[in-house]
Amino acid sequence: MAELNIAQAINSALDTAMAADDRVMVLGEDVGRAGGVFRVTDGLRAKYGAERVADTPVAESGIVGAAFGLAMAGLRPVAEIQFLGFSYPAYDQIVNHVARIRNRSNHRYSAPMVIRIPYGGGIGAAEHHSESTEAAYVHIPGIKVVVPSTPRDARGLLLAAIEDPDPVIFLEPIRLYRAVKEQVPEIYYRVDIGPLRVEREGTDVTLISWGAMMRETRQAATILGEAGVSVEVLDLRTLSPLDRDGIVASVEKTGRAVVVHEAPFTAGLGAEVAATIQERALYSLKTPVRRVTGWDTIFPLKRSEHHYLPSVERIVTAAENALED
Amino acid sequence: MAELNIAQAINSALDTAMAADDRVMVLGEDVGRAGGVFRVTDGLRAKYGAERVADTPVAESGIVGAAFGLAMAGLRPVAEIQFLGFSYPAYDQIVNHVARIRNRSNHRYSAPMVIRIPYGGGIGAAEHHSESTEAAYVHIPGIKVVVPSTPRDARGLLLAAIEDPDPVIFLEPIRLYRAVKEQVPEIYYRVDIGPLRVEREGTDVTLISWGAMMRETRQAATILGEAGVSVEVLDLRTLSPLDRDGIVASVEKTGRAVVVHEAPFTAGLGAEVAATIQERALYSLKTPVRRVTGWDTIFPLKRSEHHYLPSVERIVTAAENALED
Amino acid sequence: MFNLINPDGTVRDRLPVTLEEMKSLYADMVEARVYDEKSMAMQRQGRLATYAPFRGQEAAQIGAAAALRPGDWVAGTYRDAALNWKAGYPWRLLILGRTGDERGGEVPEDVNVLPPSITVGGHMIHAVGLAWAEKLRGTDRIALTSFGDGATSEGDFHEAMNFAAVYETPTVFFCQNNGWAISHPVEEQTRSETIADKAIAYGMPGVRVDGNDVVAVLAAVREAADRARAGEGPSFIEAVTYRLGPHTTADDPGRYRKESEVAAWESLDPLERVRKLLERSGAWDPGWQQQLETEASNRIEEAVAWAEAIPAPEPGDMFRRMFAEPTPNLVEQEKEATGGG
Amino acid sequence: MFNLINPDGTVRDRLPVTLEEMKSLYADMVEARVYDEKSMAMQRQGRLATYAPFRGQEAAQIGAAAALRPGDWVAGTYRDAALNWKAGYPWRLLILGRTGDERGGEVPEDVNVLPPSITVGGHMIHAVGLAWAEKLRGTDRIALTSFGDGATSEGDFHEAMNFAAVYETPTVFFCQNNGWAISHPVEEQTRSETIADKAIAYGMPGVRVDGNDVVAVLAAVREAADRARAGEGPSFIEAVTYRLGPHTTADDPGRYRKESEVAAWESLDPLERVRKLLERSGAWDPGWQQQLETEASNRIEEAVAWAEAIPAPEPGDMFRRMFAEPTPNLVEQEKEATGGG
Ligand SMILES: Cc1ncc(C[n+]2csc(CCOP(=O)(O)OP(=O)(O)O)c2C)c(N)n1
Ligand SMILES: Cc1ncc(C[n+]2csc(CCOP(=O)(O)OP(=O)(O)O)c2C)c(N)n1
Ligand SMILES: [Mg+2]
Ligand SMILES: [Mg+2]
Repeated sequence: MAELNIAQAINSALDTAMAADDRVMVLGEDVGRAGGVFRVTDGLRAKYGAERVADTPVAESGIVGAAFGLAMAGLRPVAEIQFLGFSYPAYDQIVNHVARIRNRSNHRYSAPMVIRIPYGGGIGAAEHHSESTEAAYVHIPGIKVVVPSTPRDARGLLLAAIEDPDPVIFLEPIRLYRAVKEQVPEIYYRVDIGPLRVEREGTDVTLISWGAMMRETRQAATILGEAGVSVEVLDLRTLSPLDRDGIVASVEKTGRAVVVHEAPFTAGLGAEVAATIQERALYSLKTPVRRVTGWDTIFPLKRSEHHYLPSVERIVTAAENALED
Repeated sequence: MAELNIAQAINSALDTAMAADDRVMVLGEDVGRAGGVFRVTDGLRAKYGAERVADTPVAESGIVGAAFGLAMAGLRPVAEIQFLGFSYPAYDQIVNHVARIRNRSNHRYSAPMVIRIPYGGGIGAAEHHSESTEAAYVHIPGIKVVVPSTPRDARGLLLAAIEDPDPVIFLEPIRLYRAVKEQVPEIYYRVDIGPLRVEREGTDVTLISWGAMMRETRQAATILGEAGVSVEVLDLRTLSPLDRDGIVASVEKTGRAVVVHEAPFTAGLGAEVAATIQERALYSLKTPVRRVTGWDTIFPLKRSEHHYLPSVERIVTAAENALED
Repeated sequence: MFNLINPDGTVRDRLPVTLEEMKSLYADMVEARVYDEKSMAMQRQGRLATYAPFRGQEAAQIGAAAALRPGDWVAGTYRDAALNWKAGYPWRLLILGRTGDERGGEVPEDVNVLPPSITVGGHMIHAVGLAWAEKLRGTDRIALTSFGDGATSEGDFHEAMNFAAVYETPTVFFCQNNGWAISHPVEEQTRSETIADKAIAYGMPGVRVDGNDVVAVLAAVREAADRARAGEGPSFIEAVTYRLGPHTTADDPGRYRKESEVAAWESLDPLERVRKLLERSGAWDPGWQQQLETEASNRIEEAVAWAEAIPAPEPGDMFRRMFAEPTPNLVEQEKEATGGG
Repeated sequence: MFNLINPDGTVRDRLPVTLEEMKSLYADMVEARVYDEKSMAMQRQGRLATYAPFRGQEAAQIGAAAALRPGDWVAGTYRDAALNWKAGYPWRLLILGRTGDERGGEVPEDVNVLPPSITVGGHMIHAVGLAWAEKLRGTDRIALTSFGDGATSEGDFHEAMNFAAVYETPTVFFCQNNGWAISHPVEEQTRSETIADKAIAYGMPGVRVDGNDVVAVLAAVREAADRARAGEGPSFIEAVTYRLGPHTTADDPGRYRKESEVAAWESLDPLERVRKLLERSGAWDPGWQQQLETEASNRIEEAVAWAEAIPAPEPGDMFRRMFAEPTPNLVEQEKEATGGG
């Protein structure tokens, strides 16, 4: 066991994977000499060399496309895109090639690769540095999407993603990188891609979130709990494929749900969660599923960020409104 | 009035707009000499010249980015992307620039431009030629998305889109291009961006769709109608911004809804429609909102596409199941 | 422009191939043309989905593939059937693919050719990654990527060329400049003197070769392949050729190009010049031609028969090739789709 | 490499500027440096969001902007504050933007500078579209786009260069090769001999100029601008310079580059060589230097005071700048966000 924050847990997972399997390599902008703009790949180049930890030109489509070729040829590339807002130049490679080669070749070729992408707001960053467009990837068949909110899940999910025979987008919650520390096993372990994690059990209302918004969601749960509400908290962890059974099981119990994300409201993943609940648990629903999300605006700059990100208060209020019905 | 199909109605709208406003220009791959791979821009180059109807190199990001610059400088470019599956190389330009310049410059600059994109399956085309990823654009704040299913709406919506002071993605249902003809006014008229169209009034169940799937939806409505069901049919027409009031008003009346799209199920726009309905009309809902959609697979090639595209039968069955509750 | 065999079949220079090799290159080009003609016919009969003919580009495609070794990677396009076939992609699977069946993409395990890329531009970088992997593993395998003039306008071309140069991957960039990107003539696509000149921007060797001269193409690609195997990095080859047919069976070239232009290129036919050369050296006669065509025709008919005998895909198939293991979500959807749910 | 003023302030050649012009170019560079230093300090005090310093690149930016005319378009980056300011973007708005306020992007109506681009590579094609529009309208306005060495690796660079060449738009591509893309040295970014060589791939004139020589930059950009105005199409300029500071205030260059490299470039300082030249011609003395710095400092302090006096954005602001008219959806969300709903 070691006391690690999320950034350290990811670094440790990469180290463990590279030590265990020499097919694993890391590539991306500034991942080598600089150790990544968030220091997540710190030390790897010194340990594994510039060939296995490759600094790349500023070319996201090239990074993903090259990683795709490396993967088809049998390596296990872990590509980093510096911020989710810079993944769009690679959208074509991801959607049209990475996610499709197994289907296109009827299993003859596959793309066992991971695309690591820091995402989300809350650090007063410049434009494009606070994106949370996970829905634009979850909607794409052929690629899995995971996002940890704890160091333990971060390390285990990344090891599972690197082992996965198919491509996985691994989203990293920027504002949680150094926010939480916990005891993380140093051995090789996996957190399965698929199942959500029931983080807190309760019977009155289900709070559903993932990644960076888990912090506010936990705080809201604590406040509600202190007010005598029995709150269940789900950390989806895997966004694609979605653990529908896990979501439905919880809401069948509580009859009330609030889904929280920082992505824009319209056509965000909260819509899929709410749609799923009404499809499969309508008659258990005592009240509409609430969505507490970012607004349908551009993620604002530093001075307005607090007006955009869902606050603990908004989550608490949504839960209270749900409880009143 | 003239009897036009959708392809002709779009061509006529472009002609009318270019005649009325010399700031309007068309650019894209094969839009000039060839008149577009679907002949939608046929005759425009002969009439308005190669400068206003520009054939471009094969470079989608360049097409959208150049159109964006043209628009900021005061022209009214109508860019064509040959198929929705080829819009992904331009995703970055659309999401990070076209949709953001008004916000970035606090109204100092804007991008009054239209991006025309044929979409959808059903013609046995090659891979990437049958995409229906409208949700990946509807989720993006700052850009409007419209999709006609009739010649009259096609012409009116395109004229409105070209006039709009902000960017509009104009999706064109490939398999309906020549499927339906109707009397279309030859005068200059607009179909407002925003309001859905109640295509058929009824009280038992609401069928909700848009674009190419309107055909199967209409056929399902006819079958259900003949079976004595009072069916309401909504053609959303504008996907962003969504006409939530129009959707809710209908479901409050019928208490039952089936949303139909050919895009993959997970995180498709059907999720947003269902989520909205349960949010705002839960207590009117007699049964869960059904989603009849494409599967979470790659859109298959010719021999399998009939297994993928939602059939009239699936829509009818979904509605019947809804009616049984 | 590098060229060895003139259109009239006379020779510029000592040829780097034996007469036997010439004959087999010719035989391959004949077989490719037979395939192309049969495919056009089948498409008109509704037996194939849209088809992109390569008529006129046989020398470029056969010459390039002839320079490769078993195990080398190939990433080509929808128009590269001849190249892919020569590199080991069986006719039967190419045909199955063209009927609109994903199983056509399941190339044999011992053939490292990727299913044809339908998007323009996206696949070149794949050949960079593939070659990079071979370099890291220390094999002497290389990757060849084939693409058209139009594809060089895509940003992905730039990123692929740059990555290959930066990481010195054993990649051969093979551009078939056939004059047109659908209706867009190459002169309007770029203002560079030649497409080969674009290699300068990447510090990469670039050559311009007569794409209708099968031996010149073979020699140029072999040189690039040797350089790649020797660890000397990537190369760029512009093969100047012409698409004699329509862009695809859905295209009407009459809308954008003159018959006279096509006629001029017909006279530069890549097969005819080799036929004349062989005839002059007494290595060709009508009987042999007949035999070649009949044998090719039989092999392709067999392939067609095989492909058309493949039973229609099951409704469940598409769900089972998304991931190594179908997700619960897909299992559930397959049930629903196949009436099981 | 084109150069006119040597690092020691001696002159290579007759200068295309008067002594008065030299003095004002120098004054501008001093003001830019004062802004850069104040911004670094303010960021450390938490008064600005992340800041990307341009120290060392003053000659490139002031020289380039000095070649433009009012009304010309400018599309630059997060590092181009000096260039944008010289082109008309007021300090006060640049500072407001750096505090993390979208209102800093609302440049005055009579200034055609775009808000700085934060994404690398995406904005060059915008300058192609802007210039294309001016060409179609028949004005003599041009568009200049400024970007770094790293940006030339993006596919969008390729598409922008190609479109500009194909449509002969009056665009000036101004690349500040400052040696690094964050931690990636230019030698590893590409294998082309020079970045200027990349222009060959587009049949575009490309020149390499000493980016620390303000007059050489001015002359090169003016020549390109004149060509553009004369309808002779786009040009590419590589200004060889160096980023003396960190990539941004969040960066630690110690992780990837040697102090000795920085020291070597410090001795090539773009201001010092002009100061020496002016001094030698008796046009510089410490008093004037003092005066320039004080005046610049006062102007910038005023701008800072103005920016910091701007009241915090309202919660509703973000909803009201999405479209010319907010959609019903946004009106509803604004109500909810501002407690009105
Ligand atoms: C990304 C993308 N954009 C557009 C298309 C549509 N398209 C198919 S082929 C083609 C022209 C390609 O020309 P070229 O690269 O010269 O190859 P050729 O067809 O001449 O062999 C276009 C524009 C596509 N398939 N992919
Ligand atoms: C599309 C995109 N990818 C990555 C980044 C992150 N990033 C910001 S600046 C930079 C390096 C750019 O280097 P260069 O173009 O030389 O400009 P410089 O910073 O040296 O002025 C990178 C990779 C970004 N902003 N946009
Ligand atoms: Mg071509
Ligand atoms: Mg740089």
